[in-house]
Amino acid sequence: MADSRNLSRIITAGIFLLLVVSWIIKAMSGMEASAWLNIRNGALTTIAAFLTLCIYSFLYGDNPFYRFAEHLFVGVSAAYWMTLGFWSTIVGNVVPRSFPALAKFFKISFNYELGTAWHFIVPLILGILLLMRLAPKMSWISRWPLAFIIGTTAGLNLPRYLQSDFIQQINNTFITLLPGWQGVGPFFSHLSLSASGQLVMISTNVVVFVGVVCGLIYFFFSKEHRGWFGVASRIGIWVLMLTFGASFGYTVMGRISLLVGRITFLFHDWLGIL
Amino acid sequence: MRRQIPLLLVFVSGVFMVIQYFVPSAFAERAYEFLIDWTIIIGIFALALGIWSLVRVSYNKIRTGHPDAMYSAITLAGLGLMIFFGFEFPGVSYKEAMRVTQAKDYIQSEFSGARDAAARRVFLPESETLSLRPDSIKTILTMAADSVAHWVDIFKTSHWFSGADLEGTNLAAIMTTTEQFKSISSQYTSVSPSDSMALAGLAGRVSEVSQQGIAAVDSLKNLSDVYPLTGGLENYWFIHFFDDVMIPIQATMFSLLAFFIASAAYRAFRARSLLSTVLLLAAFIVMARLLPMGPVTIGANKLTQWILLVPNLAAKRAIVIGVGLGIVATSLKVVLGIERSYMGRD
Amino acid sequence: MEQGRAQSKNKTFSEMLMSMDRRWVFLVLGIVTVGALLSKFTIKQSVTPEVRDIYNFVENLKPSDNLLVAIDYDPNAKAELHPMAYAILEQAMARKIHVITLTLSQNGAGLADQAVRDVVDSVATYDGFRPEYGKDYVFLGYRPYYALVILGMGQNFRIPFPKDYFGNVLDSLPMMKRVQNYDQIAGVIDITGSNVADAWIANANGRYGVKVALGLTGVSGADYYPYFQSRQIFGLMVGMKGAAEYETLTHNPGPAMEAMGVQTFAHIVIILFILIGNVGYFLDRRAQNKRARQL
Amino acid sequence: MLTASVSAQPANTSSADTTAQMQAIPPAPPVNVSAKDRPNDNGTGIVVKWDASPDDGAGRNNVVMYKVYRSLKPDAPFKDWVLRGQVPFGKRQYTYDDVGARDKDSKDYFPKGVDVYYRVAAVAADTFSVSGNSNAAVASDEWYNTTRTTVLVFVLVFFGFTLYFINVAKKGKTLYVRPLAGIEAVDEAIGRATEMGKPILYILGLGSASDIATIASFSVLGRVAKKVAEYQTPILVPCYDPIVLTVAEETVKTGYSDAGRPDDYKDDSVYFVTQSQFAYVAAVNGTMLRERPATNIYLGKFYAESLLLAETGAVTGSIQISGTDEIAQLPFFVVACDYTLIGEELYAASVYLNREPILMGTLKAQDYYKAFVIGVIALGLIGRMFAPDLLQAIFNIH
Repeated sequence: MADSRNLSRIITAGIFLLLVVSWIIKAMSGMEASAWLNIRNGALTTIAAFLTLCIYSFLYGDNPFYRFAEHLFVGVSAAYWMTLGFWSTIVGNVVPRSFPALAKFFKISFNYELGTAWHFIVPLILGILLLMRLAPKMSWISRWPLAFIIGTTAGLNLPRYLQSDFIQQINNTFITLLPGWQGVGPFFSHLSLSASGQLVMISTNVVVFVGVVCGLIYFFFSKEHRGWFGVASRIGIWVLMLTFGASFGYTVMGRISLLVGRITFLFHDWLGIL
Repeated sequence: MRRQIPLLLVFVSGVFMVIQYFVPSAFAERAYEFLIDWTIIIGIFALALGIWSLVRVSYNKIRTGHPDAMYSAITLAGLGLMIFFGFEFPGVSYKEAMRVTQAKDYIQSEFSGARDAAARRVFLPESETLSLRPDSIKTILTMAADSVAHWVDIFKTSHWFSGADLEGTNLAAIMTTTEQFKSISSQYTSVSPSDSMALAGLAGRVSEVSQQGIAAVDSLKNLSDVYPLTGGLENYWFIHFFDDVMIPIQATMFSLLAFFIASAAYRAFRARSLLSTVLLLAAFIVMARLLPMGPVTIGANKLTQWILLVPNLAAKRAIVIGVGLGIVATSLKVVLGIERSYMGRD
Repeated sequence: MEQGRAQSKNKTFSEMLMSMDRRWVFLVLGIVTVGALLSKFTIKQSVTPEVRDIYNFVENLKPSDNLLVAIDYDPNAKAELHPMAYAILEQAMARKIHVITLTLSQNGAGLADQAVRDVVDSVATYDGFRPEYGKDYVFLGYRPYYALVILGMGQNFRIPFPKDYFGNVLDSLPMMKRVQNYDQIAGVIDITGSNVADAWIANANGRYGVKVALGLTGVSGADYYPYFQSRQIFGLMVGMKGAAEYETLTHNPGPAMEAMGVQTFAHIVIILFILIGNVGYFLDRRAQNKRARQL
Repeated sequence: MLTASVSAQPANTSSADTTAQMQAIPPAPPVNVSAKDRPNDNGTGIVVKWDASPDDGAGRNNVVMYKVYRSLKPDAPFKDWVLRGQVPFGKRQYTYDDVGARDKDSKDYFPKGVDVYYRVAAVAADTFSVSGNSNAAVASDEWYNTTRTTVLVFVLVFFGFTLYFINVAKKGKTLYVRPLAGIEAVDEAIGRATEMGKPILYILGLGSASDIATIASFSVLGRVAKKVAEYQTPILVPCYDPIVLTVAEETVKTGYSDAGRPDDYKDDSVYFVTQSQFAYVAAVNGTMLRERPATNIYLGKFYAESLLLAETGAVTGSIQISGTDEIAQLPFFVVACDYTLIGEELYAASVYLNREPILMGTLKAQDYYKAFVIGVIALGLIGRMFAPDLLQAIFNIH
């Protein structure tokens, strides 16, 4: 037990020593320009590289370095969004538009010609009602703003999704099963496997049509998937699985690019050897 | 009552939004924009609740001596520092200092660029100066003047320069230079490309004027580029916590996917059943399009295209139609108050 | 469950293949990726016919034929599309084909200018002559309303582009004196990440019959294969892979081939691990069947 | 009709050009320029129509495009008319939608309720000619968007189906639902966690409280919370969105009180992490390795983090149940999880778990609607062959 502790201490010390050395090298590399600036930028890049390695250490397993980066990240990012929202939306827009006098008193820079927008009072009140959650006896009142948000967006979604995800998609499925059909005679006399040939185009459209219908049948909940219905549902799930496998394989390239980006950061931006 | 009022609120706001969809009038459009703005603002108040929850959980861990207590302290420290640095202390921000410094550099390079172009036109043989004809020098000069005017605006809005500093000699001198650029530029129109004497004269004028401009910029007060506390969202530390803590961790977390996609493929792509074989084969074919194996690769490439264009289209459409229907159904249930599990009970 | 089996001491070979610790996968993938990246290893890509068609087209042009290269992308798509522009421009300029470049993307002028300058330098270094502006190549710059620009050039290049990027009147440039409209252009190669490609197909090819080929980003590429199949475009390069294939053809390894080298190695690693897992699975199942029969 | 051709402003304005100016003859101007209010809008649009110039595709055949100009004063000099847009050549008849902005501060502000006039210029290489004035038109806003009637019909049909089947279900008729493996696994997974004495990790995804996927996930969470309270198994619900957090708290608390154990609810079991995608994943992944939950449930909206979560969960040997309506992430869940609810199955999950007659009725209505859709698609195939224009008119919605 004691040995492994010492070992981990040695490893930790080694890692920090490496970081310091890399920082010094980084800072020295362009010294003549501006010493202070180089030391500073070198330190920032080294910190970023250290945090990058902390996260990669998760690939081995949970460890103190990962925990450190994780917890730091959580705190900083939570504050980041909070600060951004507070200063840019509440102080930067809502207050000057609903209480210009107050905003002018605090010298908030804003285009005051936009005039007072009293309607912003409503979300301010709803927001304060939401904060009532913190008072146990009044927490029921915080449901009002929740109800408002959920009601609004449900009403918003209802017709819009019906249009975009539903009617539009149905419309796109209105394909002709026999594109460029000129009769049975010409079809057989020009039979070919070329991609622009009629056979291929027709089979493509048929596959799309059958795929959509079978896919929909797979999603039937209140009918037993047996007999011909079961067969169609089976075809449906096959088409889905084929697609999922292909999408998975197709995504690999993009993910490797992300990794390449980080490796480039470590070896080029930080160590300068790529 | 405690349950009825929220349900009524859901119903009224929901029905209003549905009706709004069918009304193109400006009134309905404005109401829509208001409601969207409102939900954003309420969301920020909710964020305060989130922060409260985060602080409470972290604090409890520290208080009870949880094994992760030290790490929770790090979370709280990061949170506190970031909020502190984001606070709008009045003064020059880091970004503003960068902008002003940059503006100075750009103005100088515009001036010297115009000077050099004018000089080059005089000395280079005709064949190599197609891109530097007299009328293009004219363009370069007016463009330089316009872009300097743009950079000067940054000086004007900066907290750093006092009014006197700007209204006085420096800014005036810079602006005079741009005015002179414009007037010289109009003289280029009347010069023939082969009249090297006249060209040299103009180049000399440009050089003289730009020197004055550069001197004026040089005499502007210098800024330090770090202001540790001031600047709010543009504060030095706020920006660097974002750039050098958040961004690298975020990008690295994202890139872990490269490893996980590999391990998931190894772990799960087994030909256990017919269905999982379909999944496996599709992935295999698509990945094989990158192998350097000649005809196999080209075949895999063709098959990939076909899968992406045909079955993929069908499957996605089936899912989207189903999802669309599900969304509509659930929205309807929510608006009508049938689905109310999100509302809790007393 | 797999974890539990992994820890048991006496594992059969097939079980070992099936339940390797995933950290081995990570290690191999990491080493291979870093190694390929550091060594800048390039692999010759298997060339697809749609890319070869573009190459052959440029290769079969005579010197002083006019080729229009539209560099219609902005910095977002630079990583994927810049290598294509470089490879094509270099091939064409080295063969003394007259190249007209332009951009229909608002933020594309800087990129296009840079590409052209770099390629001129490169040709001067490696091919022993320096292409001359106005005689061997021209850069027309940017104009808004791409559909109108493409149509306008069908009437006369001087309608959308009275002057080039540097402010020269077109007729003052020797090679442009002989170019009025698409009739004098052997072909158009449009490199883009946006739907400018549609306008080239519909307006340049559809209305004026000029030959059009496309270089596209990986995201938008799949949508355009049908146009290749119906021969509305004579060639198609998609994404980093298409660019790498073109670099392979021109024997001019560049950033795309390097990037694809890493990708190819990573894909090989993943495919090998899938194979290992399945081999283990089949061996295991056979062993189990045997045991079942013995019992 | 005024047919004066204006050649005072040729396209080439620079007098420094060394090329000789071609003495170009302007094309004949376009004719029959008319303007009327743009229907179904918010009062900031006019539709301009005109017939092609005789020199477009015929005659001198030198028209390249048309430019549309607008003025409030019919007799203003042409230089004061505002250019509103351009249209390429090549048709016999043209329409141009002149759409502006509603906002008075905008550069593009469209004058409301007053007469506006249009003129259209036929533009050739170096010259152009301008048509006469259009009739006066007034932009006005409307109270019903007629192009959206199809949507209204679909909404009403769906509403009808739903009400009908709710009624049927209320009368006590039992409705069949096919088994969903992912849902049936939920109870089993809770039992397993109880046996192992380990917590259940419930992830609501990155959606906001108003995403339907999240709302569907809430109802499953309520059910899970109730079971968990009965078995006295700990549950962990880390949240990404603060509003989701408040709703999740309510839901879990309700689950506990439904099980008759309101005092067992711990405040720290539902908690906020951060509203940053990868920081959230980092924290949840850490939690998985430290707490080693027996069961991970991912239901809701998921993006790139889906595989990060599911692969880490697989290391700890948890049973993983997932479901999302994000099509791009389904492949990863399908590959890495034990059970996956695909798209619509996620929305149906709450019905499966609660089995309330009203909800069952809505599920049945959804199925009938799907059958209706398949019918519409089949009809559309026929319609596409015989009446493509009608189909276009019905399904083209703005």
